[in-house]
Amino acid sequence: MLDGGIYPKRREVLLAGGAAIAGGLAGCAGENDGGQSSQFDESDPTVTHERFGKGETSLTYQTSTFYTPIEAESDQPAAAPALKTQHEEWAENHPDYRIEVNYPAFGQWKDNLLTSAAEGNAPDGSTLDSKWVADFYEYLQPLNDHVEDIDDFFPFVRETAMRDGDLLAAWKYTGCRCLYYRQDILDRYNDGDPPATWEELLAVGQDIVENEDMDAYMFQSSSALASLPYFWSSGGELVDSEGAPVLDRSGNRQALVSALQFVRDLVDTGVTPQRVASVEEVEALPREGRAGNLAMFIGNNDQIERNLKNPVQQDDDVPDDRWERWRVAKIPRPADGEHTTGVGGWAEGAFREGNSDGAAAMKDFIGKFVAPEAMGRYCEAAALLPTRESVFNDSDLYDPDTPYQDRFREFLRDGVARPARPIYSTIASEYTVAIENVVTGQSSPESAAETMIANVNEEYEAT
Amino acid sequence: MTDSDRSTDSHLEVRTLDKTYPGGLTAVEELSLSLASGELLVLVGPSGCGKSTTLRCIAGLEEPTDGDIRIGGRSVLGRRPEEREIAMVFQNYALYPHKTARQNIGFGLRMTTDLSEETIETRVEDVADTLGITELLDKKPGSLSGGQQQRVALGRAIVRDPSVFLLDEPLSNLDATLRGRMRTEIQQLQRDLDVTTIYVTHDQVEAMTIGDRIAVLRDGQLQQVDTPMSCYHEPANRFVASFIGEPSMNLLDCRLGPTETALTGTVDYPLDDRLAAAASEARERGVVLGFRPESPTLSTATDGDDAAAPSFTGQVDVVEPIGERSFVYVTLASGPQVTVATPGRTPVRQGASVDVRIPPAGVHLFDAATGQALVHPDRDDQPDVAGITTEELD
Amino acid sequence: MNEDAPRDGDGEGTADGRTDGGASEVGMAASGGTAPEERSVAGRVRGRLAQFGRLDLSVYALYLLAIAFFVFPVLWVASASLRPPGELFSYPFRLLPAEISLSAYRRVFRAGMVTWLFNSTVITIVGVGSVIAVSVPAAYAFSRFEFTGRRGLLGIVLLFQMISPVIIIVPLYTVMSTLGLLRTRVGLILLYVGIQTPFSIWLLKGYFDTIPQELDYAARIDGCNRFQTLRHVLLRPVAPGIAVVAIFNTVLTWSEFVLAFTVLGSESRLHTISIGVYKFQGQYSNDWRAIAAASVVGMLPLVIVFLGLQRYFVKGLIKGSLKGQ
Amino acid sequence: MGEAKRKLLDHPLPWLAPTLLLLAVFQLYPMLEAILMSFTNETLVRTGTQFVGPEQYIRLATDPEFWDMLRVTAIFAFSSVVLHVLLGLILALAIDYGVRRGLPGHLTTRVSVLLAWIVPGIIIGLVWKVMLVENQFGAVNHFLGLLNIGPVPFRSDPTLALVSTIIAGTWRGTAFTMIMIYGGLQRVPQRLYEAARVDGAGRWARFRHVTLPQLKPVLFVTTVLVTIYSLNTFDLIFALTGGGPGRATQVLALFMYQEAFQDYALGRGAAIAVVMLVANLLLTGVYLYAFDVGDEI
Repeated sequence: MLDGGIYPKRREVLLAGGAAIAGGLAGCAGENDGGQSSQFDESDPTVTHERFGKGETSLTYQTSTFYTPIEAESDQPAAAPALKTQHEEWAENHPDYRIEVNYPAFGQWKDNLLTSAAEGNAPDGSTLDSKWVADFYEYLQPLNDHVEDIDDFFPFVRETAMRDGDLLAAWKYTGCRCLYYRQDILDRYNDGDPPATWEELLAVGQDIVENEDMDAYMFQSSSALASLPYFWSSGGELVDSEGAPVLDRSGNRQALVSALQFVRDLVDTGVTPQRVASVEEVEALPREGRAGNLAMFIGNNDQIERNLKNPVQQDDDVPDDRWERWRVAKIPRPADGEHTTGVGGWAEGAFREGNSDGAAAMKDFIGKFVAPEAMGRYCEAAALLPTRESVFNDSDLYDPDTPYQDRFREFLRDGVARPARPIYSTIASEYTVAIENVVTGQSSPESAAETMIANVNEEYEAT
Repeated sequence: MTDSDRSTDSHLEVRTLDKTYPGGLTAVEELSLSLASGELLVLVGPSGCGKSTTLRCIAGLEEPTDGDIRIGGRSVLGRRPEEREIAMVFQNYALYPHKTARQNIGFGLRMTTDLSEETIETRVEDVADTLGITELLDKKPGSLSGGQQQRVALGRAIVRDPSVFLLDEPLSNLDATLRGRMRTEIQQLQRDLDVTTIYVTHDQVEAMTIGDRIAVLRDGQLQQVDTPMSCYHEPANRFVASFIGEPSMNLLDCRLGPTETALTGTVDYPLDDRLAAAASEARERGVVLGFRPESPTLSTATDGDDAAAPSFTGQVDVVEPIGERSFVYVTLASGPQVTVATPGRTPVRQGASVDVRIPPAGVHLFDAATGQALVHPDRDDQPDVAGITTEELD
Repeated sequence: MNEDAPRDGDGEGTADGRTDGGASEVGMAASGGTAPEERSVAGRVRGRLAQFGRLDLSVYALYLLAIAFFVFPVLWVASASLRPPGELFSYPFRLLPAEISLSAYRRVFRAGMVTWLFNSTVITIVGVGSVIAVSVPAAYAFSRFEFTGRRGLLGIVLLFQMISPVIIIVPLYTVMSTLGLLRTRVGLILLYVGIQTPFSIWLLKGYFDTIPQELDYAARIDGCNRFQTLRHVLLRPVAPGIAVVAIFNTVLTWSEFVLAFTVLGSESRLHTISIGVYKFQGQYSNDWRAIAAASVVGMLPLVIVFLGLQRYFVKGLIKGSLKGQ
Repeated sequence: MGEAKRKLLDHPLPWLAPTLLLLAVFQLYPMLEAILMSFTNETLVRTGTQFVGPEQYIRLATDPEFWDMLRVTAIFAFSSVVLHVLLGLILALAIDYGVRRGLPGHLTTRVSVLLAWIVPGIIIGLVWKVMLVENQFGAVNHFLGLLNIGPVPFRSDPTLALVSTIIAGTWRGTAFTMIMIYGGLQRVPQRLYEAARVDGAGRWARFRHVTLPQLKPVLFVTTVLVTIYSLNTFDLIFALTGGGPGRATQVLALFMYQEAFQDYALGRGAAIAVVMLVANLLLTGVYLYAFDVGDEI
């Protein structure tokens, strides 16, 4: 009855749109040489950026370009061959399967993953930041049958990755934060010694700022892990054994205030510029360091290789050995405190439920990341630290020639893992907000601490 | 064409038409019209009087609330416009701006008939030939002058060979010169085609010149349907009297004096028997004295008194010379202002004192309350000056 | 205005070019040599000319400022995108690349730029087409039908324009999920249509209102039903309005981020340009060169289309829509 | 068939049906749902939603940070609207002046401004972010450095960060106001200016008494749209500052997004959404009253 009216028009439009979209899907699929057809030629590589393996049945997997096995696409090209070998081995053992790989936008990766997991739409497997693992306990599938010798993992790994005897995540490498410093500068102002305590840092920092045309000390205020050591070294604890936040206990509250007060002092004395509040990229600080703007900063252990040594060597304007001016040391602590450092790292998890062959294939794929040989190969290539004690100690498996490895091992002994509790996400974001508020003078250390404690507790009670 | 008997075999008939809009606004009330085949009726009235609504109801563009519309003896209510064998020309021509004149004219045929392209083409060209717009056929309305657009609009109407022709203010977008010419042309065309036509205008001069009959409409109510001359000379009521004729009829509010032989009020006017008899009908309600500007004569106050007609002194406010005649606006000593038409070279000057002599033979009387005419002057007594000669002035 | 200057005696009248109106239109055609001609009568009207010059100068200064302010970021992005690795954040700062490198573009295309472009194009074309297909009839109805509650309904439709999709994004997510439209292009397109329709209707209604109702009458007498009237008679006169609506919605759709991100989620095969650009904010660092290159590629189609059509856009906007009496 | 079809077409419903359907599904229902949701404690990650009455609103009202964000949002929106309209008006007048005077360059200016408008918001955020980097790597600080200024903490100073977002927003949105107002200027009848000149009105008086009143409907619509747009700005701030430093640029839209999609607290997010909705409607009402345009729109 509506022929000739608006409805057919809409219908046509929708049909046309549908057709276009269907065509588009086909087009994309073709372009990604995955899609519906699994007719792979002999000549097709086993492992590509978007596909691992050539089997009939597809599995879905999300990861970051940091972990692509293809050197040209990788943010960490040195490690790509190791991953490629690992994935090729998997593909050989699972000829019926292939993995379609998706590289989500980093900023929303976790949120999207969690949303889709809650809906039951999670990919079959995904890479996870170790600090996300707790948020995904509900959805992660046990890997016990696919990972050997679970007891070999460092305790902080097992604490986070295991629930009720089930290994839920394959924590594939770790790392720690440390102080990077310019030896040549400290030679001039502190007899060559890196500052060990907050007082020393403040003192030497002020000397540097007064006498050199550079900033003395920076840390990434948007990363909780970079500044949580201030809190831990002051004797603070975030949660109790039940997973409840305990920031409002007097000792912890005091530790929090001291940590924030230290940050305030750093800014007030000019040792740390206020603009750390706008530093978001991990790379930003070594970049300033390379440009001669910065004497000390808090960084990751892998940054010596990634952001100092290699880029400096590539840069024609700077002699090749200049990176050696950079040394590493423990993160400064309060005079009466212990050294601590935050340990992080990334993990892999399987979401595919059940005991089907597909689920097993995916779990095998995930488990392979923490197989000693694969882990050693990868960590060695990427200048990262293994999570298995045996790998760490076996120079056949793991013998990196990256600088300062011994120091990093030493730092790691004081490593504190982030609490494997869902509330940690809130704690971390509130902590960074508190730090930024103190850095930018929007709050006093005390009031920032109070706000943070109130928000964390409220969030904990609400969920 | 004053023969009223033609209405018996009426071609287009509107019976007690009512049109009330959802908002409660009544546009047309109890309107009845009857047109003989080939007749041209002008629907005239001030804007907002319901004339366009009437036309749209006839065209089928609006559904009347009540009443009936019959074309060729059959009711057309509920029929769609294109089924009513009507054609319409709009004030702004409503030509399709993106179509050429040719497409504009042929569009209706294409939409409503199964005629072949060639037939349509031939008919379009025939019509264009009739209207003398053959060379304009491939132009778009935007590049045509007002008069040319008008012709295309007419072409679009007549190409469909309608049995009723509806013209809605077709000339009001044209300048004065062109208007006169187009008016004649439309008249000519209408006669040639011999098609029943309703012509809507707000311009009484246009109405007088073009219509076989005119229907005067006010506030949705029909005031008078008659030949132009009858409307002019024998207006049915006070409204028609003031609406038809340029300048308007002078109307003075009076009462019938105690003796019933004179009017008192704004003017004191003695009545002869004929007038007195008519006036007595409205003795309680008051009487309006009306006279056309052509009927009085002016004399300067110093002139001798001519007792043939009652005379009133006054002072000249403005003299409007328009050529062969002048209009003199005089404020009478008793208050009201009246308009008097005088020969072109009248010697009166602004500010002069004059006597306005109003002969009883030119006097209309109206019931002050109902507005209905009580008496008109005898047609034969009228001075032979028609108000319509001022037509080119507006 | 050239002849105006000596002739016009009212002191400050011509000081404002705005008021020259018709005269300036004529003057404009022959102008170009405006200033010298004015100076030739400088003796008599020196004071006024000084004012002329001042105003012209300040307008020019404004132009330059505006161009610098508005174009610089765009050009800078282009410059950033053409640098070899490492040059963007090298010291000293360079406004222009020392050497041109297309490596960022190669990276961007490898990362799926073709897919994003394709998705954005499909979504924009189908989306804008659907917006027009839905809003033209609605605008026609609001302009041409008399029915009880018409004004009220139009008001309600417009009220939805006041609701930013950001506000209802949470329940929208549920709706999309229930309808199975999450992670589909159709879903995103339908959502865009639902959100962009009110403003489009309102704009189009303005254009319809400028078309005399008599055109509809004429069409009906010529035997058109309402649909035919719209198609054969009204569509062409409102074409400038449709063009404006199309351009407006193209810009909106092409650049939309939040909804696309929420609806398409991690389905990278469906990602649009905005999401693609965003994806170069990486795990440890932002790939600024890639972001710049992706931005350039993402903007380019729209810039080309827009530069070609902006004349019509401006014309269309001037022509109708808002009542300016 | 034909007759039925015609009857149907003579009714407004078929013409409006697609619009109404879409609006109902994608606007009305979600809006009602948001209102409903704001009275629950629904979260994305946990089942067992409960009706909690006005608790979410009480939480908001008693949360000092919420009032801070409200203040930030208000400052952002108000400054944005003022800058948008003012700059748009000035540019429109300048371009109009240029067109009438035949000054070359007006077209380039117009196109430049419009160029900024078509750049996707997310790109604008990222572009400004990298331009405003707070050392000599940042383009703006580099140039300021040449003038011996800075480096200016565009994104780490709480106040400057807000200013930066406002400027970046204005950079994008001015084109819209400019083009709307420019369109409006073209529709001001010339004779009004002539009449005003005859009446002896000076340039300012003509602007005040002719241009402005004639632009009123356009200014109204533009202001309303820009207000709503600013009030709900998300992508740009999201990309430029992410709400930081601290919560110095955390506008309500961002807060809502974070509550709903990062903390998965749908009920809380919905309550913020309702607050924003009320603000939108309230402001529109205020404008309707202030501009006194009623029937002109």
